[in-house]
Amino acid sequence: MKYSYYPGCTLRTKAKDLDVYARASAAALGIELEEIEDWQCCGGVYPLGSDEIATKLSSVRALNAAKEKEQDLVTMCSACHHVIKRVNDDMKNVEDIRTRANNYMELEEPYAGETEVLHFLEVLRDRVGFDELKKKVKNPLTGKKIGAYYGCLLLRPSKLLSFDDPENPAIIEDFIRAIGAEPVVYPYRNECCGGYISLKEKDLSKGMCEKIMASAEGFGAEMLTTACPLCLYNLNKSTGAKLPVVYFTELLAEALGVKEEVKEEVQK
Amino acid sequence: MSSEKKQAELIKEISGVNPLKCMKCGKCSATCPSYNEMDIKPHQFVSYVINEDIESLVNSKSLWKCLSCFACVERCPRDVKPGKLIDAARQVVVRQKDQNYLLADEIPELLDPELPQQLLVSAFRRYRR
Amino acid sequence: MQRIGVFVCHCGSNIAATVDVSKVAEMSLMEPGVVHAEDYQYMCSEAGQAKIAAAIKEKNLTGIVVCSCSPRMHEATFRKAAERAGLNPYMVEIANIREHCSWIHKDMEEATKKAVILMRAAVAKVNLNAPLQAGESRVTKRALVIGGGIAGIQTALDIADAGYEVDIVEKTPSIGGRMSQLDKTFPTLDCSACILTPKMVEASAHEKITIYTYSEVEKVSGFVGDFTVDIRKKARSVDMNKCTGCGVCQEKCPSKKAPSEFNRGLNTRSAIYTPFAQAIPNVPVIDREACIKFKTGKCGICSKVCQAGAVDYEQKDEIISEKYGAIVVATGFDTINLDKYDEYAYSQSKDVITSLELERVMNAAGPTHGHLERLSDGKAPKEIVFIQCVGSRCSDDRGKPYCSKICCMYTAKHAMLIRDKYPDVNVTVFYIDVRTPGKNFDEFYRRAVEQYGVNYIKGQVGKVIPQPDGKLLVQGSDLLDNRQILKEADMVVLATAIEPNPDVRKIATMLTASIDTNNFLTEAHAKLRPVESPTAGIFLSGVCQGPKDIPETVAQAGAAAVKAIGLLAKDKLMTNPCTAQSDILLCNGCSTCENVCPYGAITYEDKEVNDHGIRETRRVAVVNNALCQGCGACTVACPSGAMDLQGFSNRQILAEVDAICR
Amino acid sequence: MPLENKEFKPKIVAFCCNWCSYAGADLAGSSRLTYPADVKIIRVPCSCRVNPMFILRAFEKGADGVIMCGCHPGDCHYSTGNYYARRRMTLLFSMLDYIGVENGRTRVEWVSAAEGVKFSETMNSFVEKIYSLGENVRLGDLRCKS
Repeated sequence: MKYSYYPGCTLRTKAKDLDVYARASAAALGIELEEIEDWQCCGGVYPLGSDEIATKLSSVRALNAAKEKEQDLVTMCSACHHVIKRVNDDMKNVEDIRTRANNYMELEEPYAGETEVLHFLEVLRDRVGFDELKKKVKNPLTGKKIGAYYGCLLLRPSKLLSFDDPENPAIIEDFIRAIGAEPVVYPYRNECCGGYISLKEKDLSKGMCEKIMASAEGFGAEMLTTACPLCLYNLNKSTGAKLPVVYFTELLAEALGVKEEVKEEVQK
Repeated sequence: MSSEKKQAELIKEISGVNPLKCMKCGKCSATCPSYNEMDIKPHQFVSYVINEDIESLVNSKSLWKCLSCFACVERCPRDVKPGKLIDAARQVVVRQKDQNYLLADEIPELLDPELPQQLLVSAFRRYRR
Repeated sequence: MQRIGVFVCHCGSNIAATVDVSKVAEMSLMEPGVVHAEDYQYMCSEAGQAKIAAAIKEKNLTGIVVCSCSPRMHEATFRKAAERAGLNPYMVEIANIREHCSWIHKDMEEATKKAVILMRAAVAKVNLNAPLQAGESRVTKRALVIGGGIAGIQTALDIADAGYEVDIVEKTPSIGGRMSQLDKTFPTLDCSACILTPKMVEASAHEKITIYTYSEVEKVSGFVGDFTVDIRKKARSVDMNKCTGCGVCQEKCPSKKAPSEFNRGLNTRSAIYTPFAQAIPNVPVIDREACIKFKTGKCGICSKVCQAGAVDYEQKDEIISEKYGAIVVATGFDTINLDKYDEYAYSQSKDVITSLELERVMNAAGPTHGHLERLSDGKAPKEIVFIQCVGSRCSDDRGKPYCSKICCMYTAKHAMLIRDKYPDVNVTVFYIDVRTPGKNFDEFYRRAVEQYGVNYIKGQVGKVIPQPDGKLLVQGSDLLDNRQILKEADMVVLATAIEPNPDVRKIATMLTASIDTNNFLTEAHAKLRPVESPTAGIFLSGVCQGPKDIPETVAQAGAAAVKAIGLLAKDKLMTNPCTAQSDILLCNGCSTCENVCPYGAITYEDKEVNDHGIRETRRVAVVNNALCQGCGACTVACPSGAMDLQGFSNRQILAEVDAICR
Repeated sequence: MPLENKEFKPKIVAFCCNWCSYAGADLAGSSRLTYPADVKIIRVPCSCRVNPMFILRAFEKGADGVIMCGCHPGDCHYSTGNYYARRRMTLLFSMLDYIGVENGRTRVEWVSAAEGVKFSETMNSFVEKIYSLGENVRLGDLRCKS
């Protein structure tokens, strides 16, 4: 299984662990992640204005690069996933955006949403299969009670992302089960952590994160896992790391027994 | 066309939202995690656009409190999507000269060692042009 | 050459405000064959019809064109008027200049131009009309009612009381329907079972009524007055004639884990079961998917304990075929699936229930024996929150765009009953609008507020958040106070949208009855023929036509019965003379038409023909006019052009095309 | 007067079955849902009554577009009529396209008696399409050509 891979800005700096553990785990699972050359930042948030074109172009470049290689495009960060999947939908279904973006890009062959965008979790669920993953687990995280924290970007708007049930998702819980741990379902797992607002409104974000933490703790979670660097930052920052928050890829690497091998790379 | 009317039309165009579809059930306000911080509440965005009171809307605190978390978009039973309206209003503001909500000079004091790039990038996208 | 009269209706201002009616009349005089033209305020009125009759007599008219509303509205009226004046009714054509012209166009010049063209097309057609004679067909004096809820029961009783045989086909093991699941009814708060069960008994005891429970309609053929219906009687595995209804088999059955349909899955039932104690017939069925005997071959306890020897594991589905003159659809409703509304935590908490489930909880025969308690831990709730419009009035693809109509009232009922029986329980209702049109309805709702202190909050709920201690945090809007509310509750009740029974689409297809995008059956006319389907001989009773409460359902059930009785009371029906006809000189005997005919109306016979002096016997198509319904499939399929449709002939339609493109 | 200056008013024929689409058109009317007056409706008992000959004749006589509306598949008043119609029209339209009557000028649409909105939307979009295609000059009676 060979995929084009879009890491995104934060995975090369503050969220190295999300990236390094993902690549190590992918290798252990026989998945090849080919990083797109010269990828550019997706912008972090999807430009909602229907007249915004330039802000969508970096995603189109990544999508087109994957198309040229005839590969599906894998993302790791929730925000990149959200932005690129939605831009892809625009390129597929919104004639005006497609025309104007292509006019600007002057590609050899116009891009019209041909690439399939997959979050790494989707690769695990739909391509590898959680049953198959379970078989490859070497160090099952038995006994660990882990709460999945989805946040907003992975799930909504559900019609466009078609990722999971936006109100009662199961993908990360199924993942947690596959690596041998026990998922803890709590109601705030799909509520927003405050997102980018934490830059200027720290208190607002703090309040939200505290609610999330308290809810997860109340239902018995010992730790939280997420796919988003911003969620991780907000949760840690606002609640003083009441419960540890780790990337899902770190759990995966641990379960597959490859965590130690790459630990140094993370700390670099 | 008055300038407020023009701006109302612009907001409708940028957002792609038809505010007349709203049945005023209040589910957006019931669902909004930033509700208490907002002076104009999510369900009111719609009436401000319908009544073309854009002046109040663009000067509201709410503009900068919306998280773009799409909870209102997802749960709206009438496909109105108040979150898109507020984002369009924000666009109307930041596209004007010198109306950025976030200035480069502010950044250093907002930083801390763990702060992910993603946060800066996103904030830049939402807060300024 | 025809002598045609053109009559242009003003329809008050409905047509005349947008179409220059006198201009249309004036222009018609330039059309071939038109010898008379006039316009009048209301052509359908007595005076208008008199004008037509007078013109027929004075001007010896042979054809009529009425430029007016849709033929679906008044074609029959004008045909009858012409007939009374001595003209063949099929010499009348309608130009629809209201629905298809004046009502949709604003510019007078443009609309008048279009009206003239529509008039021309109708005149061109009438020029080629030929007098037609309607045939007769017989009426089978027996009615079928599909669905045995309160709508079906009432319709059947009314038809039977008029002296006609009625069969009820009910899919589940007992009649009674949704109403049998209700505890109390608004706005009088009488007990549902107390008013329904006597009707069920009356229906089952009525000598004119036959009830087929655990049965489904399998196939429908024929047409008004003469339907043939195949009914599948599913294998009950219990002999209806032997069973005494003692109930021992249900007691002894070791498989007791099947979810009880009657209690909405809130508790379980045995594999051999009657849905509820007052079931009619009081004969159990074996749920073969849950039965140990059917799954493993072992067990057989029910058969051993049955003293009447009624249990029959070998029983098979049986198909009976019966003839009916009229069919009434009364298939009712269900609540929508709430999978897409998990922000209300329905799938995540046992204490979030639908209103229909609450009916079962409040009912003495329900899973909690009528005690108001949380289904998770059996504790008595202190705070109950009701959420209105869950899935109703939604224009996204999660819910239904319509108002379910009954929820405001039953929520007031529930709130009132709870406050009455458990005064220490607080009740809060989140609503968008309270809709209470109906006799004594608003008074009822106000009583809930004023007398019983139910707390109504205007605003929808955004999320129900289960708490670690088992409580439910309800996050909602208070739009009047402009604040967001966080309310802790022990139970949340969802006023879930209702939708037509999912089976109705299949049934509508069999009956060729129209159905709308929400799966409600369409009525022949929204205002004037609300209980009839556009398909002749099919009538509508209850929620299958649109959301309604019990009194409305019973009223509509009676109305549907009257319409069915009106049909059954006739000995003969006039048939549509617009049927296919084969020109035996052109027919080459290929059988193509026979294959496309959905009614088996075409057969082949050897006939003597005289083809330009050559006499010979040929195998040619013959149309049975009593069976032909006039769809015209054969006319297009016929390779030699021998088949044509009377009233819609090739030449007539081509003349219309020519007139429009002129 | 030069031809180009003449305002283009298309001639559009709509065949509607009596049970669904004609009733849908009536509903569009009683709901006051507008569509251009260029559309003229011919009532037929069923879409399967529409002979390809009728459509060819319309184009021969100068129609710029022909649309046929019937009950939704599975909902035909006569059970199967619209299936025949659908197959016939598929064949006819591809032939028409071949001889120069573009696919955009012909359309089949299923409109139920309850779909007044769909009827008017369909007519609006069809008329818009015909306007964009312009006058239909390709099919005529060859006998009249010099």
